[in-house]
Formats: sequence, structure tokens, C-alpha cells
Amino acid sequence: MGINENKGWSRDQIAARIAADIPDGAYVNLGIGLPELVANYIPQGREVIFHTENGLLGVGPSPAKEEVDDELINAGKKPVTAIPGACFFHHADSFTMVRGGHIDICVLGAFQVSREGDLANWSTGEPDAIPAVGGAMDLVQGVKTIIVFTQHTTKSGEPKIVESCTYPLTGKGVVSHIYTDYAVIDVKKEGLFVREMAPGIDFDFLKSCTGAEIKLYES
Amino acid sequence: MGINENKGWSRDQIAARIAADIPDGAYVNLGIGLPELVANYIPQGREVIFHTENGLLGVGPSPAKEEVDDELINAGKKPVTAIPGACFFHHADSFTMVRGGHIDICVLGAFQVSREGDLANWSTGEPDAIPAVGGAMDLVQGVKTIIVFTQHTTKSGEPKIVESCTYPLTGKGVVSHIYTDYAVIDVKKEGLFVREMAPGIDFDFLKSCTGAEIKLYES
Amino acid sequence: MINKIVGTAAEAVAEIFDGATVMISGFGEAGSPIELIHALIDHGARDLTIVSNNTGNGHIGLAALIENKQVKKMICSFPRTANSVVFPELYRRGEIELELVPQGTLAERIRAGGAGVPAFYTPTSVNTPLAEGKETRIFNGKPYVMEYGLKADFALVKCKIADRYGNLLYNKTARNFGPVMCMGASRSIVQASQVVELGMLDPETVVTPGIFVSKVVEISNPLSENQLIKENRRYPWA
Amino acid sequence: MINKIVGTAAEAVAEIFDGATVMISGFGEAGSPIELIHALIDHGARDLTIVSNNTGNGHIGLAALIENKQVKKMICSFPRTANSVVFPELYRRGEIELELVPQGTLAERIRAGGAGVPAFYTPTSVNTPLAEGKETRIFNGKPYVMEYGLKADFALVKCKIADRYGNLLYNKTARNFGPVMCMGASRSIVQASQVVELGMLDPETVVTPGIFVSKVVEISNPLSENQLIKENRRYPWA
Repeated sequence: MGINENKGWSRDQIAARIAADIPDGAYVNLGIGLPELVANYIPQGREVIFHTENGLLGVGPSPAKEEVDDELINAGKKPVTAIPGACFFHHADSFTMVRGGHIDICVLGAFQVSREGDLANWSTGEPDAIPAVGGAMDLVQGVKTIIVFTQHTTKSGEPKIVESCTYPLTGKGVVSHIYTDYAVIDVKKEGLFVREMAPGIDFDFLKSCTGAEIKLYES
Repeated sequence: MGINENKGWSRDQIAARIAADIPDGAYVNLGIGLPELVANYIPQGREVIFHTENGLLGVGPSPAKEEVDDELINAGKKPVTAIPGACFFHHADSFTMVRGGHIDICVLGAFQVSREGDLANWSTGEPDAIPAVGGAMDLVQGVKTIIVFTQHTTKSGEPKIVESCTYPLTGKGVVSHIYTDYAVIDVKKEGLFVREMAPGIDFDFLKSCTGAEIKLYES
Repeated sequence: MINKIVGTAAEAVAEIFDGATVMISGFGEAGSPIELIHALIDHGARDLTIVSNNTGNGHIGLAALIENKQVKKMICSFPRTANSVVFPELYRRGEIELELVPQGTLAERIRAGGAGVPAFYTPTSVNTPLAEGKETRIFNGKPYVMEYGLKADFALVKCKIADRYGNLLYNKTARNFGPVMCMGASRSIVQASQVVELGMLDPETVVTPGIFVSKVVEISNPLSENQLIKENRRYPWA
Repeated sequence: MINKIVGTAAEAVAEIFDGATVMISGFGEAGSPIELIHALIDHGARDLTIVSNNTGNGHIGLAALIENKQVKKMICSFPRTANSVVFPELYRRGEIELELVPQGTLAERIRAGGAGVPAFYTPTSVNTPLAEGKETRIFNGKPYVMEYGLKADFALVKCKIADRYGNLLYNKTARNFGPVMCMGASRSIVQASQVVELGMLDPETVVTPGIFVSKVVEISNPLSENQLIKENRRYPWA
């Protein structure tokens, strides 16, 4: 199970790959951390509206240092800006958007994703850990399409795509697509289908670092 | 069961009697029809805020004819004004105020009130009637104090205060006080207590036109 | 580019299909999207279930839609009002169904539908005929009725100002059911008295965020229901 | 006359009693009513159950309240953040209880509490450890969890502008839990950066209607949590 830092896509390349698949006019929520990179790569000419669950639709780019406003932040508590056409609202309205199926796409990080699209991304289940869930469980149940943005394996080379999650679940059967440094994988009822592999990655290698059965689309 | 048009309080006197019992700072919802009169009699120096369930807190007096706005109306669909400090909101927020116990007093009309404070004011139950309920069932369950404003008897002299309602209920055990042309009656667990009688009304007469047992407070 | 503005009311309602559930904003005449309703009459979709607080006035707007036999069922809180003549007649003849819902429960069911809440408990209507056949449950010693979230295929909503993202501001008590209906419908179709450039609306004051809106048509001088009723007008115009 | 304005934060929080449930607005540092929380520390009420999205940062505000041993239990969605040091330590030592609630469920439970809804169903947390021990029910073939409305004795809320009726406007994403907490608490205590004369607020733009507010204190230049943390400050001030 070779891990090679130089192999596959960089984080920014993954972000760009996800951004390329977000259609014009989509309402998108980006999870804390890696997923936030996606905003930087929306192709020219597409208008995508970013939602942050703490109460803003129309999240803009990070502000210049002198324009930082402690009361204008995203779900990761980082300073952001608001685009023209943005609006603010309270938490119950924000999660009405989330849980009510009004947001098209959510990009989330993962500890593990299972063959059936189960997602574990909120707790390692360690006895000493302070459990913290935030909005992840609302997002996976409510948003139409859940995309996972993750490294293909852990730092120690363990697969993050698994037959069945060993960590506590965030949601069952909720993930639609997985974008990693090695591949783009679609989660379907019939299993995990590799839609694309990063340059230099072949199917045998991919299988070797994936903990669940993966398939190629028939061409 | 003598009915005497000249006996007891006039409608405006009943309204003034109710208004006198509304404390400074109260949030009050006035039902359609007779209860609307109460707004005219709030004593000088008291500030009472009127709620209308179609989305306005801070209902002001009727507008001059040339200032009527079809989009500024009360629950009875009559033109109103908004006082300084008023605010508009949508129906779900409006009924959050109602059902959540945030409104202090609601004054409603009645077909019948029972000895236990059951209220019937939405349907005569006639087979041919078009049923229509509006916000009455929300108001009686949610508002802290429900006051009934009614003539003591029907036009044909039948008692409206009864042992138990024959019309379909709006709510069970919801009424706190009844203000009629003849008397002010408190609804208590121990029964109906006459707090005040209109000039010229005595207890025997009141008993004769009331369909439920009524008592006097011990002095 | 996101542009929810369409040119005509006819275009705005063209996607409404036979058998659809349609929420229509308004409390009496205030907030009733009369031009959209008239376009729906011209469009002709039938067997509609309409969710609206009332049943329309005179022979225009919602009343005309009902009179034109496009409505199979009404879900509302107050079907009879001073100027309501069409619905009562059809109802008495058994030609239209009615689901009577208390006003606050109606608003809350619509919001719940939009918020992904399939059911909730409310004290409203407990121990009344409107609770018959519904599940009752005790919480902290008090009885509550279970009510279901209400979703619609479409909402027709009137507002005051909109932008091309579908952000909406309303006018006074014409706001009423508009915001929750935009939430509760899969596709919300809005008539705005004014459409403004993106960025003209203060993000702190937007009442309906554009995410809840599908299409907006500008109707600069909407008809006054009150005026039409005074003139005894009928739609389609005689 | 209605005048909800009080002179000091101390006066505003004076009525909070031992054992009370207190909702505290804010998402991280944005919207956290730090002066009210510090007044509550001075006041000294104990055995509090606090409902707030996080558990405070550094050794100020909510974190200082916890550090001062006034909090028996936290109800929150995200108890650990970058600058959260106090809660994790007490939690690991078993000296504070935690009820972990998904963020959207927390907001909806608070709103439900304020709206007279004792319970509702949500898809959130289905098939996860957070649904264990909760009632699950199928609607239209999909499983949902039953959650209870959440009410509090008090809310401590930060806003931008208020008037003497208690009408409130917020600032950007500092709005977050403020409006629903004002709904969910029996008594809402608000710190406003500015108090204006009655009639100065546009009735179309009020976010929290005054009916949901009990007291307002003007704190013109609220402290910045971020700044205090950078300076490694502690409350009570050393």
C-alpha cells in the first residue's frame, strides 16, 4: 500500500476538479477545511452562490487584512466577505435551507466513506475525544448532493474508502461522489465506480489503496 | 328570561371595561368584530401593543380615508395604521408569538362559553355552514389570558354562558374572563364568579339569563 | 449567470402542470398575486390543489381560478369572507374539496414542509372537531396534535421588490404567507412590483433569500382586488 | 410606558437565578454577548444549564463563566474550537455535563420551544450515535428522529441596534442564534451596541420583534473576544 506524496492531484487540483463539476447557478455549502479551497476554482463565467450555515448566502472571498470584520465569518470561523446579492439570516432559517433540500451541493471532508456512501467525519470515537458535530449531520441529510473531498488514504497510508465505516457515522448512504488525490469515484447503488484517475494512477494501484471494492465504468 | 335592550352596558362600555383591565405594557390580540372596539378605550398613559395575526405588532388606529393602504390591514381585513416602534413579520413568526405564549391577552367573541371555560366561537355546526376557523384555535391555546367579549344572551334571549357548549369547540378550558353587557365573570376551577354587574343588573336577573351556575365572590 | 427574471406572467406559470399542488400567498386581498393567478387561468392547468388562507373574493384572482373549475381541493383556514361567493357555492354543491386548517397550523405546516420537518406537535385544535382522526400525544401533561409538514410543487407569491437572485422584500401586511410559501414549494414563482439591480438590496433586510425563489416577473402596477370587486369585474375579462 | 432599556449589564442579569437554563447567542466570537456574560460572572448565579453553539474561547466570556464553575451542563453543537481550552479540561475531569446536539437541530429545537411546539421530527442524526435512545419514526418511507422543543429561563443576546420596545437589528453573521434564542427564552436580555429612539427603525426591517425581548442594555463599544484572546486576558480581569 504505497503512499507517495508526489503521486496524484494536489489539494488545489482536487479543489479545481470539484469546482469544474459544479454547475452554473448552484447553491453550494463548503465544509470547514479542505473543502473551502473549492471556492477559489469556480470556472470563469459560472455564478455559484456559497452558503455558510452560520447565516450568510453569498459568501465572497477572504477580505484584505484591514477589512476583516469579526462579525462576518464563515462556519470555520474565518473572516469572509459578502458578494452583491448576498443576504444574512438566523440559524433556524439557515438550516431550513439545509434540511429542507434547498442547497444543491455540499462538499465535506471525511474520516471514512463506505461502499454504500456512509460518511464518518465528526468523531474518531476515541474515549478521550471531546465530541463535536456542528452542522455536518444536518448537511448530509438535507443537501441534494454530498461530495466528499479527502486524501485517498490517511497519513499513515490506511484507506479512507472502506467496506464499512469503523468510526461513528455522520449519515448513512448519503455520499454521492468522492474526490481524492488519486481519483474521482461515484457512489452508486451498484457500488463504487471510478469516473477518473489522476495522472500516474492506475486502477491496480487505486485498488491497492482502497478498502472497498471499486469498479470501472464499462466503456 | 327577560331581554331588555336598554339594560346593562353598551358595547362601547364593555370595551372600556375590558380596556381598563389591560395593564400597561401588555401585548394584546383583538379578535375580529366587537373586540376591535377595545383599542379605542385604552386609558391615557398606558402603552399597550396590539398584535394582529396577519403580521403586524403595533397596530395603530384606523387611517383617514385618503391614507388607506390595501396592504396594511388587520385580521378582520380592515385598513389599519402602524405605530412608531411597530414591525412586520410573516405568518409563521406571527403564530410563534401566538402559540409560543408571548402574547399576554386575547379578546375574542363567542357563540358559547361553558362553566369550565370551554369556548365555541368558530362554527355553529349547521350542516350547510361553510366551516372557517382562522386563527381562533391558535389564539386560545397560545395566549396567556383569553377574555371573551360578548352579549350576555343571543338576540333571541338564549344564554351564551352555558353548562357545556353545544356548538363545536374552539378550545377546552381556555377562557379566563367573560365581559358581557350585564357582568364581568371570572372563570375559575371552582366555577364562574361574578366580579362586577352592570348598573341595574342584579344577581337574580343575571342567574335568570345565564345557562350555567354562577357565584358571587364572598365579601 | 443566475437570472431568475422572466418577461411575462404567462412565461412564469407555464411550467405548472395538471394535478399540481400550488400555494398562493395573500391574506384577503393583501399579498395576493393576482396577475400570476390570472396567468394560471389563461394557462389552464386543472385538478389543482390550492393552499391559501382564503378562497378569493368576487370573481377575480383566486375566486376566478376556482370558478373556472381548475381547483379540485382547497387547503385553507378561512374559506368564507365578506366577498367570497364562488367557493361557498361550489362547496355546497360538492364540487370542490376543503381541508380546513387553523391559520397558525397552516403557516407552521408550510414552514415545516420547507424546513425538512415531516411532522410536529401543536396544541392548536386539541379537543376540537379539527383534531378528529389526528394523532394526539401528551407532553409534560398537556395534549398536542400531530400535524404534517406541507409541501407544494409551486408557490405563487406577490412581493414588493426583487433582484435577479430572487431576493425578496415585501410590503407591510402583504408579507403574510409569502416567505413560508417560498420555503414550502419546490418552485416559487414571484411577481414583484419592482425589480432592482443586484446589490441594491441591503443584505441585512432581505426577507426571502433568493435560494427559495425560482422565477420572478416584474408587474409594476398590480391590480387592486378591492377596486376590481367594487367595479364588479370578472376574470377572464368580459 | 414600555421601556425595556436598563442602565447596566449588572442590572440586566440581576434576575438570573441559580439552576436557571440560559441560552447564549453567538457562533464562535461573532454575536457573543461578552459584557452580559461577564456581568453574570460578577452576579455569581450557579448550577446553570447553558445552551450555546460553542463553549467559549480562551479565558473570557462563556469560557470564563465555565471556568468560574457556574455551569453544570452545556447543550451545544461544537464544544471544541481552536481557542477552547476550559471546557475540554473540565469535561475530561467529569466536572461538567455535555448534551451534544447537531447545529440545525439545536436551532430548530430552540425555535420550536419559542413557537409552542413541544416536539418535531427531523432526518438529522438518523442512523448515528446521536440518535441512540431517541424515538425514530418513518414518514413516507424515510426514517426521522423525534426531537423536543427547547426552552430556557433566560437568553443573553448581542445585537447591533435596539429601541425601547426591544425591537432588534443584528450585524452580519453575528445574527446567528440571537433571533431564535429571543423566541425560546421566557426572559430575553439583550446587549445592543446602540439604542435608538422609537420610530427610528423601519418596521419592515426589524429582525427580532420587541415582544420577544425583556431587557436591553446599551454597550456602545463591546469588547472583541479575538483581541482579548490575542492579549491572553482572563475574566475576572487580573
